[in-house]
Amino acid sequence: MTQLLLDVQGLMKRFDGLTALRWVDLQVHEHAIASLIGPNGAGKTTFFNCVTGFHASDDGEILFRGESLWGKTADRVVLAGIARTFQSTRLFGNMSVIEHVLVGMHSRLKTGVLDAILRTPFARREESEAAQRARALLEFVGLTAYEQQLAERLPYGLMRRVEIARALASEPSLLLLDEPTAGMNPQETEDLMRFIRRLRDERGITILLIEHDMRLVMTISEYITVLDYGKKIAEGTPAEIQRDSRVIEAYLGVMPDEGGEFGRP
Amino acid sequence: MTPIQTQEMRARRQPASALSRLIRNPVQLISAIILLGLFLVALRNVLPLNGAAEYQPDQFARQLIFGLAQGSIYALIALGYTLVYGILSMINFAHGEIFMAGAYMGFFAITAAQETGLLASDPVLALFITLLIGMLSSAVVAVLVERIAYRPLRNAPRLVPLITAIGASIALQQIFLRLFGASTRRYPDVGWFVLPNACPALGTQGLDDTGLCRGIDLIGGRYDVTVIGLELRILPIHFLVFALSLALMIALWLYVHRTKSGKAMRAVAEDRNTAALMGVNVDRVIVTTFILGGLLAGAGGVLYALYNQQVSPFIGFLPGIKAFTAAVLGGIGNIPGAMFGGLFLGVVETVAPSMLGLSSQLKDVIAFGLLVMVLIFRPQGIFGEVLSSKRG
Amino acid sequence: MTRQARLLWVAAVIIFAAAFSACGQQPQIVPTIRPTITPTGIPTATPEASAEATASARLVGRTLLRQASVVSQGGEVVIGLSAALSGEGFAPLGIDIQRGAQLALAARPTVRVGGAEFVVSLDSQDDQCSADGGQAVATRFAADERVVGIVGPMCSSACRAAAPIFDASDYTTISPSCTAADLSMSGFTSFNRAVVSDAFQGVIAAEFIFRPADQGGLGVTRVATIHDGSPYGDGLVRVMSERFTALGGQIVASDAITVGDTDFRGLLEDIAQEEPELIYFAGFPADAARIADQRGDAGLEDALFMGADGIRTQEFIDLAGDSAVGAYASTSIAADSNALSAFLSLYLGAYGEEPPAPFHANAYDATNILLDAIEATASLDLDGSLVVDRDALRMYVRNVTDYPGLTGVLNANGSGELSVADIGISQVRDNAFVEIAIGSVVDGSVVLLLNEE
Amino acid sequence: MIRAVRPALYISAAALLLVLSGVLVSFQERQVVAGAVSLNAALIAGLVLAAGMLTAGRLRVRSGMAVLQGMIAGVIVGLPLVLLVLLERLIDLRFVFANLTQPVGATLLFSLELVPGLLVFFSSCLLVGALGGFLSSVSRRTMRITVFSLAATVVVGLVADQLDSVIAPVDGLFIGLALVFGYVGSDIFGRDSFWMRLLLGLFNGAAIGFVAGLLAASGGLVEGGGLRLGHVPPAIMILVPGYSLIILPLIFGILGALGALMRTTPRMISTFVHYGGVLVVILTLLALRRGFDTFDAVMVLAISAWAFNTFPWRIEESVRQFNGLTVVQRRVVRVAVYCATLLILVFAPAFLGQYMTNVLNLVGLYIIMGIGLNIVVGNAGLLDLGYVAFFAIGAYTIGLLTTPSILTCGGVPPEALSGELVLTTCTGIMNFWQAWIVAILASGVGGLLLGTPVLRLRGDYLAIVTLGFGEIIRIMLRYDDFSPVFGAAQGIANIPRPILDLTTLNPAWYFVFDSEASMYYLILASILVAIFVASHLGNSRIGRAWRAMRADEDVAQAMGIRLARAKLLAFTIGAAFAGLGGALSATRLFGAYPDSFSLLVSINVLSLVIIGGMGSIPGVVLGAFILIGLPEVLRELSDYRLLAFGVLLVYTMLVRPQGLYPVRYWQASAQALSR
Repeated sequence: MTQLLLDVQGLMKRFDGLTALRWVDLQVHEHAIASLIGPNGAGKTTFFNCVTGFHASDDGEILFRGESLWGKTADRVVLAGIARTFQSTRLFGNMSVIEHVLVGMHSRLKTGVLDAILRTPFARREESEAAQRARALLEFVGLTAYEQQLAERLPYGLMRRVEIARALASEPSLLLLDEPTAGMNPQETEDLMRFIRRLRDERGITILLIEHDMRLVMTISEYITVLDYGKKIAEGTPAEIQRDSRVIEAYLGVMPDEGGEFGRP
Repeated sequence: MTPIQTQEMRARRQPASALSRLIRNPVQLISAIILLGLFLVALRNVLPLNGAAEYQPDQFARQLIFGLAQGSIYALIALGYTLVYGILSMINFAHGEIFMAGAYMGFFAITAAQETGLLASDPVLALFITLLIGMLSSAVVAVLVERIAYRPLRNAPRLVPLITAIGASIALQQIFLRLFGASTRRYPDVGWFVLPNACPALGTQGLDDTGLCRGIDLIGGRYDVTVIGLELRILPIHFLVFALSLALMIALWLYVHRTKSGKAMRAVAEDRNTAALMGVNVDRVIVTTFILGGLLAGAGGVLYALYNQQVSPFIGFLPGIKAFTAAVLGGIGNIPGAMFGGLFLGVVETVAPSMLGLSSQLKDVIAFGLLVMVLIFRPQGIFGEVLSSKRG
Repeated sequence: MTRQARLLWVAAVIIFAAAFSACGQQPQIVPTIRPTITPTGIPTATPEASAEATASARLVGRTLLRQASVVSQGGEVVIGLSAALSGEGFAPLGIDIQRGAQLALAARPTVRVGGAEFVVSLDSQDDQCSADGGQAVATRFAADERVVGIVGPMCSSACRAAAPIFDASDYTTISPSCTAADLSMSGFTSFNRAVVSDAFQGVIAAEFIFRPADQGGLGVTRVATIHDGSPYGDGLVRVMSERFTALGGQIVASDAITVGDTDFRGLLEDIAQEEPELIYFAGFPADAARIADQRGDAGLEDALFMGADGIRTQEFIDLAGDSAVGAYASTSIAADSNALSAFLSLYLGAYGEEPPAPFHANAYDATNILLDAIEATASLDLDGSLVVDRDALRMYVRNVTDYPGLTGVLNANGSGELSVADIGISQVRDNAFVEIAIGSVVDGSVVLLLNEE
Repeated sequence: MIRAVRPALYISAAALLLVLSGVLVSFQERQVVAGAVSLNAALIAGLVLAAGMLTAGRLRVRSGMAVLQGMIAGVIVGLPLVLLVLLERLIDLRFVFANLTQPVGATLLFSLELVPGLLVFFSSCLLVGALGGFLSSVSRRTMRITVFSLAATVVVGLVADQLDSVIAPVDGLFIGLALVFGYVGSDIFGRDSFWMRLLLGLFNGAAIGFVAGLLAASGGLVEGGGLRLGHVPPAIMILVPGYSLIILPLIFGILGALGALMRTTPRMISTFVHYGGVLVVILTLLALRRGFDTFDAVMVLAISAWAFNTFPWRIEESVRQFNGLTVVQRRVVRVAVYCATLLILVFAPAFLGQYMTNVLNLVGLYIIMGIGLNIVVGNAGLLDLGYVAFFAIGAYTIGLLTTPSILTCGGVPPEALSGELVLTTCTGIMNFWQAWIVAILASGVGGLLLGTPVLRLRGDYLAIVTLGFGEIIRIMLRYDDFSPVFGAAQGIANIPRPILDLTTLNPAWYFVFDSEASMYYLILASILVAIFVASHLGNSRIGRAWRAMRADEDVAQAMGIRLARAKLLAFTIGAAFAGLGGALSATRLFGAYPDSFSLLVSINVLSLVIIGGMGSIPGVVLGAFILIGLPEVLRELSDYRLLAFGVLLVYTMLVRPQGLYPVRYWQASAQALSR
């Protein structure tokens, strides 16, 4: 088994009374493409928020390459090497596409206040390097043509890609994608699947995916974890998950009886 | 498949103790020290060390009454802030000016009553009409401000409606200044006599300038009374102001919690879009909220003018800011909280300078200091519930 | 960018800044003479003190060049007027001063110098009673060669900000209403005032309050002072308190209000603890009326109430209602000579209303003194144009003696004071201010003359 | 129908407010065109015209109907005013509307009797309304030209008495001659080659310059000299009298060259020269006529109509051409524009005279503060209503360090020391430059301290708490018990002007900044430094972090931006700029007085940042000129400045939230250029 990248043990999150996450364990291995699935409101996005420091988790341990991230705010988590996208694309209203990517690189750049004011040679060099890297990334996601355009005015599919490019800009080793294919047509979903594979193969990035498109999940992920009402009800390879009765029950609701007219999938 | 561990096996992580949280957060630490220092100074003044205490109990009692009166006026304005914030999660900066509009229109009403002799013949009716006109004009101004300045910006980014509110507040103040002039105007003296049979007990104080006693003058009367050993100076208008603002607050609370449109208002406060899906006419609810806020601010304006007897286009600004502080103190969005916040701020503002032996120039410093302290220790205010990020 | 390189950058910037500032001139000492009023004596700025002050003023402004105002033949001699003509709170005061100057010029439209006659015109500018406004108007006049002298500025903050600019171009200004005590002691060469300084008004008020009833005073020993936080209010209270404690009286409480606040009951309650016999308030009518009215609520209804020239207006009486009865106010206009009453009827005829503020006569005197000074010091040039040597004009105004002005016989004290030392004390009786006494400074001590009832 | 008439209703309400506020009384004697049009007439006519145009414009009807629509709009605005005049006869309005010092009738009815006056007034409303309606039906271009030239004439009429001494007639004459000769000369001879045309233009211009030099040397221009043509001393005479025969040909040579290149050079330069020429002609006209009567009005109307005719076309083309340039060319153009503006700014005080320089100084101070607040509000999105607190810290630090005070006299309050003692004990007094650096650092630290408690607050909470801090500091400065330190209500007086003593390098170099022009250069230098720092920060990684934080705080944090540090940085730098401005303001006013640090200053600066365009530095500069400069020049309007601010704030947010000079345009071009 390859080396363990992300190790979440007993994650607990309560919103005054409602327990969103109850003792969730999840392990993701280096260079793996894992998925996190479950019906709506199962706590998938909450899990992402706790891992990336958006919400402070109440209990449990989050180890990333052995180093604990518990209690760290979002800006430290991204420094450690975890980047994420959002369920509904949250882009910056007043910024162009390339600026989004440059902001994404913020944690990797070092220009200080004085360097910026005096535009020291260091600052200028770093700025041009950053611009080059940003253009390379846009090339990679295929947004070169839209570089100077206001990001929020782009069509929905392209906005998704801006968000991914922005996440990649911080050179993460683990990328958390929150329902990237929401609102995409089959052709776009197909492109995204290839794109995710290229991310893992060419750039060696580990992917953790939240997705409802079962076809995409089953074909692309190597390991799947299923959440329901904040509890982990199953985990394993796509094949095992498809056969797991609890998963079906969670998704399709309780079976009326053994031989009911629905029958086995 | 790793076995799913049972919950109980885990060792629970204890939440950090309040004290350690305090130490780690420097801002809270410093403000805690300042508060402690002030408390000690106050204690030194109150306790009768060598001889009489610096700060006599009857002085405290009298200032408490002044503070409650001023506080109930702040409360009436604060209710307007809380209502609007609850619905639009936006501070209606122009609310101070809406308060002033009520006071000013009340002035025209009461002077007209004086001219037509109604004030002399039937003061109670004249006062009632003044209050009504004050409340109605404030409501009209509030609706106009909402219609022109706020409605088009309903879903603009957070900063935009706030800046329009500041603009509306300045514009309103200046329009009144240009129309009605900057000179301060005075409410005529009016007497509202009740309980004539209390005359003998009042003795000489009950006699007005004509020498006869017509009972307790609720508006202009000043009576020296010793209560449980404290000689106090009672102004019935204090209790009138306090009682009326309490009554209006309760009426508002009943309206919001017991009526159908009150329920609609709470729904819109919870989530505007979902409420719209449930068939609530959001625009009408928002307009009603502004009307209610305006009515209360207008009442506050007229009471303020009866109590302080002076009105000018500039009286709206400072009480407006103080009332916001009160609303935040009580817990923004919470009606009893606004009432409590208003009274609390009124009392502290009046009592603290003399209790701490400071000059009353620092009255406003104490008011704003209080606001900062609350936001540092309990951003959701004393009665408020935790502000979820959506509405925070 | 390695760490050291960045530190290098920071060091370079700091060295540059230090070097740049080090080469700045050694600090030139400007001895600001705060209004150090000797406890016993009257604040007389002795001539030699003013010489030393002028020397320091020179350090502040450029060395005084010999400058002159030149008015070509047939042109107009311009007298500048700097007063607050807008801003509702101050407009009545400014317009009243403008009318005083206009009436003076109506009576004397021209200036006769060496046989030639020149029409005099008034250029009124609005200084908004603020430091910024005062300075803007000062630079406007300094840039206009035809302006000979200036009546104004109106408020103490404007006077203080504009004075250095008028000094630099060697102008002469006579203010009808800047009463802040330290203005004539800060070494300004251009500043004069035809109004009684607060230094006098405060002292005479203190004497009037302290002296026993039989000597024309109120016989009060316990006084509480309140001011409204303006330079005028703060300065006046300071002078009065100093003199009152020197006389043996006791300032039992001294506090201040913030303008714009309306509820002073907490403050008055605090003061009530000290049981003062009189409340002395230095500020403007609206706040004065609130204090007078609310003092009853705090149990001080039997305490007397006294203000200064700021509150001596009908607005105070209207706003305070019946709690204004018996209130005292000191004011600069004392001499009720027939010239003054003739002027007042002229005023009523020209503008159809009573003067809304007390400074019209001072403006009238200031304008006339400027006209006298021009006629005394100006000369005709070869081509018939009028040349006014500003330095000579300034010296003339600084040495005016026994000038029969509306506000009394005016004498200059050499450092800017150009006013009679009489202060009128009036009291509110049946809805109007009635003058009940006149206090004047006679060689150092205060003489109180009671008007017969 | 109602929807179409709504603009007319709004305008009619505005007209009623205007009349009832007594503004017409104070405007009555203010003549726009001497003898013919008073400011009242211009205002009312303008309102009715606008009502006519808006109503008819909405309905998009043929000209016949449009004129009718215009009339209806005229009625809607005129009728209530007529009723008001009649009402006035019945009851005394003065009690309610205190500002009506004169009856409304006197101002509106062109001093005619009641009935004829009302008829004349009402018919003129109809007429102007009809004109408005007609204008809206005619082509958009002609409508825009007429409206703009009418507005330009009114503005020039209002400002005429201040502009008549900007350019001496002789200067205007020579500049015009140089341009015309350059244009005509090169057109006739050097038609073909660019260099030939340039040379000829240069030569013609230089010839004109030489003639001007001779004239200056001949003393004809001295006061009273024959050729003076007016009372303003011509600049020709002032500029370096000794070398006039060399300098003047050079200057006019350049002008000649510009004239020559009018046709061939890129549209931008020719547009600049084109409108520069128009401005010079108008200023010369004003200087010659020294007054503004009907003849001048017609002249200015004609000139502005001609200028506006080609205005949109020229601007579009120059923008198109600008975008077509290569990167290098763009950089050259940008540098050229910067140098040209710098040149104009450096020579401005010589032309404008002391009063206008004083106004520019005030505008300059507000620009510095605007740039600072722009970082806090425009970039970082932190609505700071207590900005005046840092302005006050800067002013009082200068006050305390450059005059005898408790800090510089070793803890002894200066009152206690008699005259001579002050000189000996107060050794701590610094010169302006040292104190300036301390002032900037002190206000920066102030920004840090006041920023820390408010880090977690958002939007409206932040606004109120910063407003509270501003008030707390203002009250502390005025507080009696602090009078030995801050001088309580008196503030700190006798703050000396800066002195630059370079006598060590060259005995002659001893500059005292006591004149308005010297302060102007000091303020100009500070503005350039401020722009340098703010634009570099804005365009750097930190600037992007701020803008991200303003757009969406949570996502910004997810990008690795430490919110606390970024916010504190914005607060500190913004405060440092305010301190820099405060120090300059204190030394400019010779003192720091508590009254000049009221909430009004914070609102002024906030308005010019927001109306100028949040996040854009040119927006701040433009905002400062309009919101601070204009009311200073039109002094009788300064009373309505606050009303204008309030209404403008609401209007900007409703109609143009990105502001007058939006950051989008500026940043995009800046980025494009910087590559």
